[in-house]
Amino acid sequence: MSAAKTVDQSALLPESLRDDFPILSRDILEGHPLVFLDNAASTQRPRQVIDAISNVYEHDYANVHRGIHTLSERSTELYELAREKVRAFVGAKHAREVIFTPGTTASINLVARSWGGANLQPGDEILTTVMEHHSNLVPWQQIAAETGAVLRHVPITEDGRLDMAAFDQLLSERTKLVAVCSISNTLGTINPIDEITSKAHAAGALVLVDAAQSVPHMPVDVLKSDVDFLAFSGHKMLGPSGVGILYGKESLLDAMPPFLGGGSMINEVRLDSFTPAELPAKFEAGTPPIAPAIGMSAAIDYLNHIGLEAIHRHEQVLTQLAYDALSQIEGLRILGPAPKHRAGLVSFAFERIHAHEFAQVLNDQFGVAVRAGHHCTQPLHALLGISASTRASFYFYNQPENVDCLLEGISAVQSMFAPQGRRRRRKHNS
Amino acid sequence: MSAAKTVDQSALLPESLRDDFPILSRDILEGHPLVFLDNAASTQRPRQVIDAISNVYEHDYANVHRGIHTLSERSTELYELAREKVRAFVGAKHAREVIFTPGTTASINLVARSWGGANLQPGDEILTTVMEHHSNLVPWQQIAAETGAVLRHVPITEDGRLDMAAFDQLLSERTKLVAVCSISNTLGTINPIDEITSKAHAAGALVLVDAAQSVPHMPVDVLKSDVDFLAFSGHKMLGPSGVGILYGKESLLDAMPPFLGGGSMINEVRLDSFTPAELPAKFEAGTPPIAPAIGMSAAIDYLNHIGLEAIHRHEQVLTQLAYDALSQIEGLRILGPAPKHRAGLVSFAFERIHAHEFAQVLNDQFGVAVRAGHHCTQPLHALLGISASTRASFYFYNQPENVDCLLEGISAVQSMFAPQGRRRRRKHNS
Amino acid sequence: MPSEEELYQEHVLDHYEDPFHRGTLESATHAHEDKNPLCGDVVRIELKLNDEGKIENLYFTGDGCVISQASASMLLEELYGKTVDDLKDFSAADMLTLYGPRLTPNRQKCCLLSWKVLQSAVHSPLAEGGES
Amino acid sequence: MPSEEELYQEHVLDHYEDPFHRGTLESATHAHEDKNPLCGDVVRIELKLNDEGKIENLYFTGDGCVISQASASMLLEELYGKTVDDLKDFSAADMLTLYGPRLTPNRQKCCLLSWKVLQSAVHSPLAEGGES
Ligand SMILES: Cc1ncc(COP(=O)(O)O)c(C=O)c1O
Ligand SMILES: Cc1ncc(COP(=O)(O)O)c(C=O)c1O
Repeated sequence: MSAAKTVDQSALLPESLRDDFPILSRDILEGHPLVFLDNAASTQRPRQVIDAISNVYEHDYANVHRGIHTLSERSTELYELAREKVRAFVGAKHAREVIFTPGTTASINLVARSWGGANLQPGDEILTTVMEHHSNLVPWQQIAAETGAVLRHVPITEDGRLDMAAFDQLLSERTKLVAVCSISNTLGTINPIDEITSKAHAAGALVLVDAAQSVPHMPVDVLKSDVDFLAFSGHKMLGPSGVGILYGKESLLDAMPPFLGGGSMINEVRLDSFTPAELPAKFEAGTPPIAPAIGMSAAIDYLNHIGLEAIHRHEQVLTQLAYDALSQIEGLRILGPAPKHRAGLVSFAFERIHAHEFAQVLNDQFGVAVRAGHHCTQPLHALLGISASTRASFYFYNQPENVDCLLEGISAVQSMFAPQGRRRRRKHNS
Repeated sequence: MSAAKTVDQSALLPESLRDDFPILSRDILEGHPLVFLDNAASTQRPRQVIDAISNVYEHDYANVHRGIHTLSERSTELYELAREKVRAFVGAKHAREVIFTPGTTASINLVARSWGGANLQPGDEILTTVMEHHSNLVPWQQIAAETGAVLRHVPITEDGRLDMAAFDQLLSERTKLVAVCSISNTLGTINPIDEITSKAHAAGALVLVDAAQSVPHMPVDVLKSDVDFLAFSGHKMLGPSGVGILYGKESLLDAMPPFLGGGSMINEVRLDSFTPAELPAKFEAGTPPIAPAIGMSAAIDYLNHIGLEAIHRHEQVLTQLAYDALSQIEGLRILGPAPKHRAGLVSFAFERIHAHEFAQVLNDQFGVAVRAGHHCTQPLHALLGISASTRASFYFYNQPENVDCLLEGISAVQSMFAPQGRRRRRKHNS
Repeated sequence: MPSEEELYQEHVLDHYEDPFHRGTLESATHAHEDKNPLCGDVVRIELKLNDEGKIENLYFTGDGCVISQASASMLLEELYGKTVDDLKDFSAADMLTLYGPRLTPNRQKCCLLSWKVLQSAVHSPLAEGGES
Repeated sequence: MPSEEELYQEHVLDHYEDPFHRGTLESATHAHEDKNPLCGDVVRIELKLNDEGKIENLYFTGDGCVISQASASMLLEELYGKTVDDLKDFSAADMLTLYGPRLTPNRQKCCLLSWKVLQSAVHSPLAEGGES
């Protein structure tokens, strides 16, 4: 029986949303419309976002800021409107707390180099976790090496949740910053950010949240959660590639030295010295990603129109469906916690069959796009004793039928690669 | 008489190229089609580039690298093809010497932090010039402050060319790097890059060329010019916003430590350490600007189709035209050298009328977009004894008639702001 | 373009050519100077406050575009003889209204420079015989 | 999808299930191991070279996807009894041809892992009684 038939339809978003996404109606395989389950890596774009990008180039484009002519005024206005949209979307107080960056990775590096470089002393501790994406590990390794600070890692529990008892023990007055993902891109685990910020603040530490996997999928409120820094990417939330966000509390950003140097981030430049600009320009050196930022604001409009609560609910249905079905498969190990603790993705490893086989056959024979590999979480994979996993990650345009396709494909892979006593044709007698 | 009528038509590119640019046919002012002379800040995009961006989102988009599924294979292929296009465009040996960055500013910062951080010692000298854009000054100020290296600046001659006699004197065995623009974005000066690299190399120094203003406008050959690092931006050469290039010689890039940390730039990550990836991934942390890079490759196709020699020749005609006419205007001071030493832009200052007035009136009454301000070259403006200038910068889609519009507008501004013995209505008797 | 939208209305140009109190004030008790680094506009305002917080006199010097200089003239004319409290009540929006023609965000910066300088100037007493 | 394009042709799966010389070689003179960090494929090749540069015997161990392991088996079978010069002449393109089904660039990396390891192995003599 199709698992898709059993779900609570009322929690689902209408399938008609798919019509907004041109790529979703293309056949990848003849007769197989695309089943795109690689959304944690990057999502697809609706017509509304693609058009927003074309529109700005066709009607409103010029370099932003300082320009007096009409096009520069227009693009500046659209660019700053995008900043305001992002502010409202994450619940920040001031638009100047929103910095446009090239992406999550760039945002985290900015904080590591600017805040970390100015504030970390030998022996200071940065507390991160074993489930972090490389982008929330390597920058801290780099700045720790530079400043003499020490990196500590919160372990996970048996079932793949953050070990909060260990967190409590690791957190100390030496901890200067906690760098943690809101949702693990491999385990799917939703971390208790509010609890983390309140404990970290009580210990005198700041909190940077790698929200690459949460901002696109569920409501976020930086004020309510009292987050100090929040990093995420446009391309994982329907937005164009080439733009991301760093949110930071004004007082923190104000006190930080500039990071990259160049046009826009300055107030006054002499041959030998400069004074930095005010926020947000201070952290936006050079021509910013103008059209990508404007496209991102169209993505936010689109997401707001659906509603982040509704998106989350929809994804919960798909996740439960996939989880339940995958749990039945012998030899298949689901990474991470039970559905109620996880967001819309499921990664798994199979005893004898490599993740590549799943990704390849699912693609070639079922038109299903999943990711195989370490998903930029090598330390987590090492900890779990595997070198790769297969990940199916959902977005609101996926439907229960897509999960059925996935399951059908997994069965096919299982039988295809089951030992069959094959013998190779002998070339040598050895 | 219209200046436009006097030019050598054979050196001009066909006006029909304008039809490729949707924005150029829009009226900014009723009845005044757009005369876009702010190309040094950022150019417009042809339909071919806009379509390339839409196309990738509609047909081929997924995150690049490592993905086994069809869309990821396709976007990876297009992304790497873009790298190869850039390689051929600048005449580099290997595609792995081409790093995609967010822009010129980011490219220069990468070299300053990675190469500079690893190689500069107290007392070492970085030789730059007084005509540099803030993006080729501030990053060197920052790394000099960090390493104890010293910044020196090549002055300019009376007529706004690089003072090569002074360059010879400033260059010494203490000089570790020469950071110089190939074309000044304010003076328009074309600098003698080949001479600079050969002298610098003889002195044991490397050369970074800020080619933001040259790559879009004239042929470049990094091998022939023996350039060590070359930085430029997609948005100044018909490409999307959000992407730029750092070219570096393989041996140099190989020896440099990574800059930003995160996904992609690693080979192996453990909780406490990482090993960097090979080139070019080593310097491309995080999800790169996928669609912008692919759009940039469409821009390169477009430019190659016209030919960079032809573009340069066309712009020379416009520049000569503008220069000759502006030279006739009393009280108007052209910044920078005679046409034969300059590229396609003309900046000027007027005795009694502020640059803002020119930009505003040219826009509001003539539909002409020019830039007013310091064009991110405050030290140069200070040196010239002015706080702002007006800049008209050309591209191949500008025609002699556009120069006529500019000249007409300038006349209008002159008479509009000429002293007329006006008296304000008295409110007070004081 | 309708004439009431013209950025450079007659009264703007009148102020530019025939400014109110352009110059320095010997008897100044307060002064402040600032610039708009993006375009190089500079305005300095010197003023004389009495003990009741009345702006007895005020003068400006500066350099920059028509909007920055004409708006300074208009502002000084408007606040001449008023009090520090009046100035506090005089918002950025009031300044833009006083100027007249509607301005794009970039040009608003030009128009608001003198307003910002004056707001700071009343809190910047000159040291006895010294400079602020 | 035409069967000749199938990535997992019968002969590939045959090699996967019934590999040529999977195991270790006691008498090995040379050995090398490498991995494809992006997907975790690992291959180690141990081989015995005689003084004339003939590959007298060779074995592989490893872990990874079908392509990485089956290709190792095919490569070893192909080079068994050949010389170091033959190996030098055996290009990456030859390896892809030997494998058979056309591979996308990403999967070529899987297929070429053992080829790279073997190219290095012949230059990696084992220390007397030691490890390489
Ligand atoms: C000479 C020069 N260098 C550097 C830059 C900075 O380029 P971007 O803003 O794209 O980083 C520019 C453009 O403004 C420029 O003209
Ligand atoms: C949890 C997490 N953090 C960081 C990143 C890095 O984002 P980007 O590649 O857009 O910089 C990702 C996406 O791969 C992610 O899933």
